[in-house]
Amino acid sequence: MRFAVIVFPGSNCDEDMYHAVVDQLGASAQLLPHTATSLAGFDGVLIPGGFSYGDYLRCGAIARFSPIMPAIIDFANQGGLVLGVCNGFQVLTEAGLLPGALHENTSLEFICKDTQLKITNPNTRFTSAYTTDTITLPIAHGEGNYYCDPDTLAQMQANGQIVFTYTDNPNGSVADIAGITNANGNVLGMMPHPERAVEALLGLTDGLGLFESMAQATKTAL
Amino acid sequence: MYLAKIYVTYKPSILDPKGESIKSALHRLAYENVADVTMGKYFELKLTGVDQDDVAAQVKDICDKLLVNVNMETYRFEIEALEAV
Amino acid sequence: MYLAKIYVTYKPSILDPKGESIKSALHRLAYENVADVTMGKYFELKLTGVDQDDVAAQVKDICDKLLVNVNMETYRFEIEALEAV
Amino acid sequence: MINPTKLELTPEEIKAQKPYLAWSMTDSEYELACTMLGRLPNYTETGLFAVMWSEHCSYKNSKPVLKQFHTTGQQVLQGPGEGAGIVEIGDGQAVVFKAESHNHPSAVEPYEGAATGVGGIIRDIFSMGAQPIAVLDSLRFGELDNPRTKYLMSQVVKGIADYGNCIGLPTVGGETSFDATYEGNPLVNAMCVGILDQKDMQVGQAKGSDNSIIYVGAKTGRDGIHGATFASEEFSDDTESDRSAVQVGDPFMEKLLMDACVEVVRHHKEALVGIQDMGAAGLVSSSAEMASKAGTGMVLNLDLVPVRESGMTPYEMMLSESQERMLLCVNQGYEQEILDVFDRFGLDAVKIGHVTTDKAYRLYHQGALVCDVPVDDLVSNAPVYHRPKQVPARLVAPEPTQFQPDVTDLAKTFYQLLAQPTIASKASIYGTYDTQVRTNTVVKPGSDAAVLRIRGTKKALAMDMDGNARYIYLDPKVGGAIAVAEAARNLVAAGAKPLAMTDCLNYGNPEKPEHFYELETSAQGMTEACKMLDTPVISGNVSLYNETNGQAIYPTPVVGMVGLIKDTKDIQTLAFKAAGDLVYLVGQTTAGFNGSEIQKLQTGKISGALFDFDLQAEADNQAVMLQAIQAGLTQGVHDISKGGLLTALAESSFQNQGHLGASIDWDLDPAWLFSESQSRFLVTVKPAQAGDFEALLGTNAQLLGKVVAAPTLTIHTGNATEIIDLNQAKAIWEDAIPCLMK
Ligand SMILES: Nc1ncnc2c1ncn2[C@@H]1O[C@H](COP(=O)(O)OP(=O)(O)O)[C@@H](O)[C@H]1O
Ligand SMILES: [Mg+2]
Repeated sequence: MRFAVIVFPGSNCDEDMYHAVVDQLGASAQLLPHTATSLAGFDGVLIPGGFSYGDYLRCGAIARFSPIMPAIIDFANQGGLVLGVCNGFQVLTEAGLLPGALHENTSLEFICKDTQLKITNPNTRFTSAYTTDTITLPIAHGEGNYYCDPDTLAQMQANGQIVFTYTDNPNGSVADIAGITNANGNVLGMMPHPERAVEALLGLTDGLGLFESMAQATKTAL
Repeated sequence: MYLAKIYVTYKPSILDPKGESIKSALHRLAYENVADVTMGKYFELKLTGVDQDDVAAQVKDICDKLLVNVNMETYRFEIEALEAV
Repeated sequence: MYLAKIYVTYKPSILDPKGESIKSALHRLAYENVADVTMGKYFELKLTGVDQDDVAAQVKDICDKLLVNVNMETYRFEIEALEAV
Repeated sequence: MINPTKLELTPEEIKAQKPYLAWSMTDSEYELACTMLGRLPNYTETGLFAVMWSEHCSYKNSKPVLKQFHTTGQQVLQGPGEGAGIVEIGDGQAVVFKAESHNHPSAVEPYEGAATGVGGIIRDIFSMGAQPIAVLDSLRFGELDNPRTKYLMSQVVKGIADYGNCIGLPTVGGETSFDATYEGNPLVNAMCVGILDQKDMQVGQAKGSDNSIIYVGAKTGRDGIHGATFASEEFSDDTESDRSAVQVGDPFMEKLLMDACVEVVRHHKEALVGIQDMGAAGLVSSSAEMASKAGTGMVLNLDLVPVRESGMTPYEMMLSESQERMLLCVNQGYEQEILDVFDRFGLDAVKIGHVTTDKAYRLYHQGALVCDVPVDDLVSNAPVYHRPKQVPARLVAPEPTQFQPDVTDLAKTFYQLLAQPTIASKASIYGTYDTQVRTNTVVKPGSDAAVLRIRGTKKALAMDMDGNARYIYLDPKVGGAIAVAEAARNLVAAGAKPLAMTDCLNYGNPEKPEHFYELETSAQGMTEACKMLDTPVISGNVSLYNETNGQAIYPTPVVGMVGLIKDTKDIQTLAFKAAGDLVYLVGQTTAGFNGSEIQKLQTGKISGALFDFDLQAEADNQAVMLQAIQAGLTQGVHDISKGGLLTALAESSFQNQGHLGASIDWDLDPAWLFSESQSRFLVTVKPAQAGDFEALLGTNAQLLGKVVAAPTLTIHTGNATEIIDLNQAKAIWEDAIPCLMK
């Protein structure tokens, strides 16, 4: 399995993502700059957290126009696995690959803590490897308050697109949403950080299942 | 050169946590007569164009593409011609 | 009830990283004719008052005390009377 | 020859009208500059002298004090004098760290002041060639009983959070305390820690005739002009209007700058001669220091400096404190290679001058020579003052007896203590900091010290910032020693061997003899502890003139320390781990109440002679505890500090969702549960290892009781049993600061 980890100016979880899949999962990965225009040779795309372009306008709004984005959109449209975490989730919504939008936490504060999540759809290409239905992952964001209109929400619910929900909603998200997929189920956006939860030394390991699921789904050798 | 003033606010259906928190701060400061606060973004762009209509078309495009997230936000703008300096 | 529209922008000498990053994004999007971008805040307040002058005085006070960081920002506002609903 | 820009005062007018007084340059300093030059300096030159000779840049008042510091040791690769100090940690690696204050800017504009404080200290670290790995912050505010202080605190914390979170460095530790003395003058000290391979070590020097000086990063604006002088002044109500000194931070720009500089250092060694950040007094300070340290001169063409505003004068360009800028010295012929790196990151990089051999500092602007001074006169020949000192009245004959707390209701007193903001949980502060980005953080805020593993090795680094100013206020010398000892003790509690320290020396006006006494005497105390604990000072920062309307803060040295954990298996936290574990107290408890939290709680102030402190016992206890930890004999270790043993017990139970409590026997005076006597640890040990632990610790460890599977602290005193409800205690402790902030 070969991942592309996209690096936008201001991405700051890119190396964490890289280490998670390379050191802990044993997959191969490459840090791919935002100026790249092709994803040839990759089995999955990881869009990491951070503050792309400072997030000065809106989170993810400027990154969406990076040279790499058309390739990511193509990759997704052809069914390739795309994971966006935190700022990556925001980029995916801004790019229209996922419905809805993310705005400021109701507390108006950045929140960094461990959160408990319910895996509301265990049958996705991102969750199939999990054997439990609740996991703990850290969050670290100021704008993770997910919003979509009621119709979209109903549609997502009907489609099983809501993959993770918070058991104790920290940020005001609609329907406690922590992570969603597109209708096809090959693009996942989530605010919690699975790449921060892959090593016992650092406290949590519940993120591993997500990357393992992705590896299984592509059915390519690690 | 033209000056575009762009006002971006949340759609009414979206809870505006900043506006809410400012309202309650104002109430604590004894401005209980403030019934409603919304907080949005305000952009000023200086740009060139063939004429006012051309600039307006550009600004609309810029808003839809970049400045505004139409899932959550609405906007309006005004354009004025700047005198050459 | 009155509606106050308040525009807050950085003082000209203050670094505005937001405006800069939006400007360069617009340039990358081929809007090279955009010469300058500033990003500020826009507030709408609904409040009561004896008359327009009273409301203006209140709004000025609210800006100085809460909405505006007078170290770095300047503001202007407009007030309009709302029809009773 | 020297052509002053229009509208500026002529040299003669400067002499007559003395504008330099407003820049905190004295008449005698002005005259010294005239003598050095053999002529009257022009406007630009006068401004450069004024800022370079400010306390902030020249350390003219504090140099004699800093000289006394203990700064050497086998582990030290780079001591004070560069952007940051460097300490060896084995395997060809080194740790780089420094702390810096941003008190004055934060008092005026707390959000940007704190943010740019963090930005500045991060640049110091990567200017040494290191990859920054973590940030810490030490904060002091007035009592949280007025809106201004609440505003200051919320904005300072937001400024630190936003900058660190955006640039992608974890803010992993620090301290926050509250005393009325800081009301008009909050302290915002930040520390950054980085790692490098020793082969990548850099210095801020401009060597080699005709080598190029390259300006990198943000454009120069008028922000923060005279910020350095401003930091060397007392506050009075009218400096409130002195707001041009406020800079705005751009963490996104700094992220790019950091990544680009680290790449230049690692992969373009043959091109790079020296690198330094533009901090206080921006371009003049960085360039003049780079030349002076290298024994060279420099010529800069100011027309090439990237500017954000039009019509900037040389004076404004040189003194601007616009953030996120670096200055590089690059070997002739390698310029393009370096420019290309920065271009890839989308950063401005421009050659603005070159190195000369004549030790002159020359600036050209619009074709005219606007400054021509010997560079050493700006830097190394700055005046040094040996200030007179005098023992402050309060220290002449302090009340010798220790305050005796009233603890007729132990539980009630304890609940009150837990609600004191200095004791209460700081989670509402550090909960807004990204503590994990870069995925190295093993121990997050909430324990004694933060711990970060070093990826690819078994090693880890422990780090903290500490300094209890109340003790220094009561006894500068002993208090100074305790500040160092406590910082080291926190590292030992995390399982680390303390390596070295950095400091921020926050004091009042040194021209007042009492304050100079406090500065000098506390530095002596710190030095004694540094020697005893083998923790030399490798970097630091001085912030004087912390006064509002003539009223100084407590003398507040803050110690930042880093320790090495050889093997991640040795990492300790303060949490209780399992019911049945034995609870030990290591170190002697005495009546340590003057300067304590309980004295402040019960009398509203601190007073009297500070309690005794035995540096040798401190060193012995730290050494033996480290041995016990490395031998695998401990389950949890906690330093006992503010609030005493009872607070420490509660903090250890609050961890694991408060499932675990303790039951202990206490034969001494119950009030002594609140004693802050030093050199003590609270330790938990598995029953099976108790024998080995006791054999190693001897009589220095006292068995108190054991960890229990209930949310209570049960304390059996001579004739009574007190029960603390930990659920209630925890709620008080957690809610105290959020409630006060509302
Ligand atoms: N401003 C702050 N920033 C980050 N962490 C903080 C801050 N203030 C306190 N902490 C953290 O809270 C915990 C308790 O702090 P403190 O009571 O000062 O501990 P100690 O007295 O043992 O040094 C520590 O882990 C410390 O790092
Ligand atoms: Mg401690």
